[in-house]
Amino acid sequence: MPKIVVDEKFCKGCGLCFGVCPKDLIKAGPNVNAAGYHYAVQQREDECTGCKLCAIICPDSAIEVYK
Amino acid sequence: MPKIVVDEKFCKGCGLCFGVCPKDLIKAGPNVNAAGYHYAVQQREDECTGCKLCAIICPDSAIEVYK
Amino acid sequence: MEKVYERNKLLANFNTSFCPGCMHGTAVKLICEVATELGIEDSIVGVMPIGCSVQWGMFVNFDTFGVPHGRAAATATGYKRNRPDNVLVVYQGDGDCSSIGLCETVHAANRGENFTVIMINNQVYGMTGGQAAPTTLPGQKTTTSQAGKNIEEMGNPLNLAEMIAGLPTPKYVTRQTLHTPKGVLAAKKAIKKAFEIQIDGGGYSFVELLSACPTNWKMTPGNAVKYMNEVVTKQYPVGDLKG
Amino acid sequence: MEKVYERNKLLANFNTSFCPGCMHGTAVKLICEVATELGIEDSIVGVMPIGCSVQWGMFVNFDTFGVPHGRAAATATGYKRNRPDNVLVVYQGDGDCSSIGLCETVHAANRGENFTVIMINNQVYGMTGGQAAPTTLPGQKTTTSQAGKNIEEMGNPLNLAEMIAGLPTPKYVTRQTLHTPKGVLAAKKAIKKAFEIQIDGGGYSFVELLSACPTNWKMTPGNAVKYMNEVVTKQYPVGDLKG
Amino acid sequence: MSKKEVSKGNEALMEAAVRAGCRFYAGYPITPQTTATEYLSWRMKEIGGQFVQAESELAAINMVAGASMSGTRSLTATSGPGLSLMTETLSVMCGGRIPGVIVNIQRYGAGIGGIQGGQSDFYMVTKTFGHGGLTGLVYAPVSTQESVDLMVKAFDKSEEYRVPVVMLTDGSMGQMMEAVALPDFIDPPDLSDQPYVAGTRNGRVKRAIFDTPWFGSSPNMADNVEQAYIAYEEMVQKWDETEVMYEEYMMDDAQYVIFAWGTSARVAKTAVKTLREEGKKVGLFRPITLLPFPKSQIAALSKNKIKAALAVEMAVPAQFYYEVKLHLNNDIPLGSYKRSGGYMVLDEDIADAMKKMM
Amino acid sequence: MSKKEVSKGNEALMEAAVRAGCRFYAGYPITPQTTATEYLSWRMKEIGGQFVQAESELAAINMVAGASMSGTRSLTATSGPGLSLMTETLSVMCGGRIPGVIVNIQRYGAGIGGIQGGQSDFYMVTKTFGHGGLTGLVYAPVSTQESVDLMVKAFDKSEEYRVPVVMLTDGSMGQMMEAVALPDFIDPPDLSDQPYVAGTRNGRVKRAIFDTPWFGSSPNMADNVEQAYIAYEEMVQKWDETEVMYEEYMMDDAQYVIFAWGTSARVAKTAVKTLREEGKKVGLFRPITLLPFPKSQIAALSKNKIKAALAVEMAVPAQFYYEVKLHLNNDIPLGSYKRSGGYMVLDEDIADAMKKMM
Amino acid sequence: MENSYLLAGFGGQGIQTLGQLMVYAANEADKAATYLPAYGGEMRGGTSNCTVKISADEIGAPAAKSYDYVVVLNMPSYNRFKDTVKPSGTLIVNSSLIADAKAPEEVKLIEIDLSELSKEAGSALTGNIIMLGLLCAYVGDIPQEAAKEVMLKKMGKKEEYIAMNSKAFDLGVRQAKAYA
Amino acid sequence: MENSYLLAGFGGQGIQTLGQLMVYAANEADKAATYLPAYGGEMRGGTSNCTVKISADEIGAPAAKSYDYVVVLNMPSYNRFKDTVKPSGTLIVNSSLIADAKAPEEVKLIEIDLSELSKEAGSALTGNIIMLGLLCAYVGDIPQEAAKEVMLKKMGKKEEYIAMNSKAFDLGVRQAKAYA
Ligand SMILES: Cc1ncc(C[n+]2csc(CCOP(=O)(O)OP(=O)(O)O)c2C)c(N)n1
Ligand SMILES: Cc1ncc(C[n+]2csc(CCOP(=O)(O)OP(=O)(O)O)c2C)c(N)n1
Ligand code: SF4
Ligand code: SF4
Ligand code: SF4
Ligand code: SF4
Ligand code: SF4
Ligand code: SF4
Ligand SMILES: [Mg+2]
Ligand SMILES: [Mg+2]
Repeated sequence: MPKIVVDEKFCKGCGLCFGVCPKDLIKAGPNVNAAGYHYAVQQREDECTGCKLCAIICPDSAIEVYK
Repeated sequence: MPKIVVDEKFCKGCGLCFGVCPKDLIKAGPNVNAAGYHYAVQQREDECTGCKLCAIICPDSAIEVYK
Repeated sequence: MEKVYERNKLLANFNTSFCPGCMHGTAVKLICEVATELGIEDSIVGVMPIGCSVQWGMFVNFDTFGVPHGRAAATATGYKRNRPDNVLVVYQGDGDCSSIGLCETVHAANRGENFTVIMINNQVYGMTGGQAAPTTLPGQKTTTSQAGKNIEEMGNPLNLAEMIAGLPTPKYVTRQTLHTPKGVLAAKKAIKKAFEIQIDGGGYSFVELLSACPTNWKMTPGNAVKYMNEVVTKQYPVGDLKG
Repeated sequence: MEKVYERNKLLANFNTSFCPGCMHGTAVKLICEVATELGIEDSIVGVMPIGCSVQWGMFVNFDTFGVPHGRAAATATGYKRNRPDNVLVVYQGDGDCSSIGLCETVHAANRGENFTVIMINNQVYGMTGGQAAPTTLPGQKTTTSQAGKNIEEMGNPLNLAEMIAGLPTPKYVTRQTLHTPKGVLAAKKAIKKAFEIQIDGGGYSFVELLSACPTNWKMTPGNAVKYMNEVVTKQYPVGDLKG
Repeated sequence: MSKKEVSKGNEALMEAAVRAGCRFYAGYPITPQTTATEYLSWRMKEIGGQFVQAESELAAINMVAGASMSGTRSLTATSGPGLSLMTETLSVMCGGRIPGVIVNIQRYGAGIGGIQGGQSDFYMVTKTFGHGGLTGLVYAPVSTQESVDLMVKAFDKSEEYRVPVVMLTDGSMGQMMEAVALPDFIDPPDLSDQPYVAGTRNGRVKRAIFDTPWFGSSPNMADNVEQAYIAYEEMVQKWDETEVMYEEYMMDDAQYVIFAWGTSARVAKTAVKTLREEGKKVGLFRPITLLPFPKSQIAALSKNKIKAALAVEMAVPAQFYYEVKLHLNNDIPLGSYKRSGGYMVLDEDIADAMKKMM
Repeated sequence: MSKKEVSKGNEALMEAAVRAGCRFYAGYPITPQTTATEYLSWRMKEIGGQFVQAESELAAINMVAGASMSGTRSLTATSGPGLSLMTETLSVMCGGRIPGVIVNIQRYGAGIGGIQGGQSDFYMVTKTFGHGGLTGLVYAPVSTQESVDLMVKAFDKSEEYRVPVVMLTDGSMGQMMEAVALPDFIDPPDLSDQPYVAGTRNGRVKRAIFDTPWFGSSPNMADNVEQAYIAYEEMVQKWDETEVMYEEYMMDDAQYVIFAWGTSARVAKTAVKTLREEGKKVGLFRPITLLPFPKSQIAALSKNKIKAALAVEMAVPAQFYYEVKLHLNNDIPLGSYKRSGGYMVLDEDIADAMKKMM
Repeated sequence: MENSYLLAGFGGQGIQTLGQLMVYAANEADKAATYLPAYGGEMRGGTSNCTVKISADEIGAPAAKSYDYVVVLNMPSYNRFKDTVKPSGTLIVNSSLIADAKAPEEVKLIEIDLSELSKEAGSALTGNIIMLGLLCAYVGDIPQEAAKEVMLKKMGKKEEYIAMNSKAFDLGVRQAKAYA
Repeated sequence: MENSYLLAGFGGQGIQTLGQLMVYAANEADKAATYLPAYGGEMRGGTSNCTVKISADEIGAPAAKSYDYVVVLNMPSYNRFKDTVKPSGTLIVNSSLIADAKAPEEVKLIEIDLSELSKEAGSALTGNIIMLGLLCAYVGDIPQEAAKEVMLKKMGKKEEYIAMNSKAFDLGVRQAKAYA
């Protein structure tokens, strides 16, 4: 089943991935990373199609996609 | 009768006027001016039409035209 | 399960100092991905300009060298003429490339130097805090056009890519955008094409990438994307201009 | 008998130091004639660049001021913004204007500064002894392209007028030639139009004038005219480019 | 002089320029100068002056030269790298005797260096404004207040001597906020009759304003230039008598002297106070003009009285230290305390360094 | 060393660069440098090197920096106004420790000045290469022969210390023809492993070459920079011991000394000969390196022996004179003989000026 | 009597505004004051900090080796600056982001939960105003009235802002009493 | 023994070539020699001039206040330089362009009609070569053979040039004898 893995170390919580996910699966998480950012988390994991749009748009290469 | 007057002080003998006179009236004269140039002289004065082409092309504004 | 997208190995293993939502990061990622795909990890060399852009050189795993503000194309000329086998990426901000460095940029393009200039057009001087750049849009508020850019006084946006495309020598000139996944993929293709031309000794290529500076635009990254969609891409139409 | 053509009164009463057949003299004459016809003898001010062109300022009967090599457009900006009522003529050689000064030239044009740039394109650095300029023609022999200009290394001629005409801001961009009486008359008309735009506060105008440098072309003035007819005007087509 | 108001150093200085009658500014953004440019981007318009954001520092200084030749009091501000780009034109302005005020808000270090405050442009502004060896006056204020107070003088002197004048501050001075009493407004002077101003006379006779010394009493231009340069040297030498400014603090009975300028001097004053509290007879000598440099005043510090001295600066390698050393009596031991990397010199460290020499 | 052949100064010097392994030249025409650029425009190609006619001096010096970072011995040549335009990049090269050789074929005067020979860039090259106060070595040859002999050294030292090195000649030296024995050809050195060279290692680890001192032993960049500048100052100070070059001519029993460098020194030598013929005990002290300046050597000239001295230069205002004055014992009267306007100093006048001090 | 302050936090916490307000207030009270920000590269991403000095007399150095009062609003600032307090000085930490703060010997420690208090004031953005109130009341070198007045003038004219900031300031003052 | 020369004329008269040939020739004869042109702005339009020094020893100054031999080929040069001859020196004038030349006291005057002689040589352009021959023969510090050889090598390979220049040189030598 497709999924994404957000590396919290790299995520800056910019939210660009939120807007591009066709399934609206990504949100700012409740926790902050060392740099103080609320890093992205995937919700409703099972709906992910592995379309990679989130990873493509991410400026900080924080998302890996598995399919 | 149209004619031109070459101010020998300004003429550098470049010959640009020679080439543009439709009547081929201008030549390098036998004498040099203070700067050492064989300044232009008009020949066959009576053939001059006062067309001003020689004056227009002269880079050194050495030619006056009368008509 | 297969990994279908991963963080490129040419990127350093620590985070960049770009602001959240800054698309400098996107551009650098694309350069690294293309370098990997073309197998030029060992021959790619980068130029670090002055601007927020300078930071790119600090988090890629290949050699990069710094240059004075605006002189990237000149320094690159000296470098590349002597190392023709390396693939040289001249990475510049819009201020660096089109304002103070315009003379060097255009003359290198006109000589047809065999390298690739990638200009990140975020319509401001990012690093110094958001002053107007030659690329700033009419009416845009910046710290030096606080009432909105008045084109009567400051001039129209300088469409540098069009200017370079108008020269006979450059081989490939394109403008792409980084604010949509589609744009990012097209930008990547453009960078790849530019590198391929360079590898073949084909000459000069210029890739302009529209980018956001949420910090100095004083927008959230999300609003910055919207603004790019609605305003920026209107002034700066995306697509190949030459080659 | 009526005098139908006379030496313009704004020209000094001593000869210039231009070489025989050098068309810098023609250009300066036209500027003076137009100034007289427009009745702006009291408000015309000139900028003296660096190059053989600098000499123009020394034999016209109005104020002129000198500037560092290539920076004419910047200095002119500072001047004209504070003296909007004077008519400012920025006279430059092709090397000055399009090589070292390209950045200042283009940005002043893009800002739409309200002055007139007259660029004398003689395809060489005249004053320094005939080195190649960005304007030098393919194959042309100069002291720095002794085997003829190799465009692979030195690039194609830079068509600056076209480049400026491509910007949205400039009001009038034209290229004329000084090697025929017809050309001289058209050049004069162009200068007049440019001045008129300036007087009306209309903005930036750029007048390129093709010119001969017999000394550095190592030709007689007559042959230089022939060469302009047969070769130079082919690379640099004459006519209005904008406005 | 108005009531004291809290202001950013850069903004106060720019406002002081406006009040001094400056009506043209051209500049290119560079940290830590940006707030100056940003301030004038709207302020100049408000006052009826002109603001141009130049495409580069090279363009900016030429715009200033052009504005000066229009008879307008004009200004640019920059920091080290930008000042380097201005040197050719500064040389032209000296050679052509064109006024203009250049504010250099120093950052530290060579090349790209760093954006934090520094004092490492001392040599660049005091030795030569570019090729040819000519210079103008250089003021080095110690505080926002002194900087605004010197602004009118900078313009006046620039026009009196027809040379570019440098006002040398630094990043910390520019970013700092403190209360300052701004100078009163003065009307821009009418400069249209000045010989370096073009296009201001009706029915005028031609004048070429261009390395003005070329046109002198002799038909031989080279002779005119040589004469003009001889006169220039005499002018600069007279500055040693007429234009030197410096401050002495607690120097009357001082046995130890701290030499410092600008921000370093401000910090050094605190160190002097501390040391005095400890009973040490320490004083501060602070050049206000770096050019002319208070050479004879430093030379005059008698070796009988002074046992040791310390030169303090935010520059590595040292520059000011070597300059002081040239003029100070050789028998007085001179120490160097200096920082770079954007670190401000600190009064505790200055006091320690001075004490080590006691 | 080949047989002596008659050659133009500029061309001989450029040929010497080629023989020293220089394989990249970028330059922008400026009188009196043009013949150098013209020569290399075909000569570089012949030898398999690269020649670029740059769009400006600013571009030229950056091309040189780029070529140096490719591991190529590289060169530019210019004259005063062009050198002024290079200062920012020279500062960057010092800060980033990037080598390169800059030939400055001096013309005279400030600003536009004149195109005839001069020596008025002394301050510009000896005090600071732009903002930040860093400098490289400066060689001031006296003749075409010495200039070609110093060319290999200029490249070697530039690489040894990783600093730009200036070779300072002048218009007359550049245009003059005389016989010269050119140095032998040496192979360009392999510099690909140098830390300032980019893109030369396969499978390489990332290196950012950029104001190199930023990247040092500390994670705190500012500390690294400060450390690097401290090291820079130490390096420059060591030059005083290891790199000073000077010539003494008839100094053994001299009671009067003429100080001069470059072309002025050449002419002064004739003056010394004349004066010696008249029985005057005159000698010549000539710095070959202007940076490091032979400070201690000048200071060491004992006041007992030397009754008076004269500093000769083709610069007005004087520059070299003031520098000598700083180091020469104060008790020795020092006169100044100087010319500008493109006039060469003349041996008769030098002799007269010296005699006036006897 | 000269007091020195070092204020640090992350970008959005209003540290620079706090420093500036202190100087404005001191000036109103005819005291000498300096505010010196750390600027530029340091701002982007990392911590933001500034130093303030307030004195009855002319101020020399606008920065120092150590400070009478060090205010740290986030963890990185705490780590970086906790050892720059003068021996007899005070370290003021935002306990909502800095857990288990410890002050060096001889240094007084004040922990204040800005997140909690700013909720009370009505906006997460009022932390710096609370701190202003606290500093005025605790240190006593800036008159509270002057500080509050100038703060309200500088912080925006909207009624709701005025009310909120006023409350925040008062909360800070109230809090100070706990440590008096 | 050091001889100094000042050579002047207008642009086309080959003054610079003359100076250079003298240096080439001196070098062939293992003498020290310098040639220093006046360059740049001075060249365009006005006069063209250069100075030459030839010596058995190292040469110091490549220019001087006054010269042993001053050669002037046109009127402006004559006016400008006639007073720069050393007291015991020689002023050599081209009498075809300089009428009624007068030398200062103690200065020897040589008048030579280059226009006439160059006609004899076969080309108006050979004036400078004639002068080379004259100087070699008259002054004697450059061996004539060396000078002629190096001149022919440098002046173009065409047969007709060689013959013409050779003749011109010889004419100069012949002329020198008249003044010996
Ligand atoms: C000579 C010089 N002038 C000015 C600066 C200051 N400066 C640093 S970055 C920058 C602007 C960068 O803007 P841009 O190129 O658009 O890059 P961005 O930060 O937007 O990516 C400026 C003006 C400098 N470093 N050097
Ligand atoms: C900074 C600087 N670089 C170089 C020069 C030398 N220089 C003088 S004139 C000139 C070229 C002028 O050529 P162009 O502008 O084409 O004018 P032209 O002489 O052909 O009329 C150059 C390079 C200079 N004076 N200043
Ligand atoms: S785009 Fe990347 S950095 Fe931005 S929120 Fe998503 S994962 Fe995080
Ligand atoms: S891969 Fe596609 S579907 Fe899955 S989270 Fe990313 S954008 Fe959404
Ligand atoms: S065009 Fe003018 S300068 Fe040339 S020959 Fe004719 S009159 Fe003389
Ligand atoms: S006016 Fe016309 S016809 Fe008369 S000389 Fe001139 S060109 Fe010839
Ligand atoms: S300031 Fe702008 S350009 Fe710079 S890193 Fe932040 S978002 Fe990017
Ligand atoms: S060199 Fe060329 S451009 Fe200069 S004056 Fe002579 S002909 Fe004209
Ligand atoms: Mg930008
Ligand atoms: Mg030209």
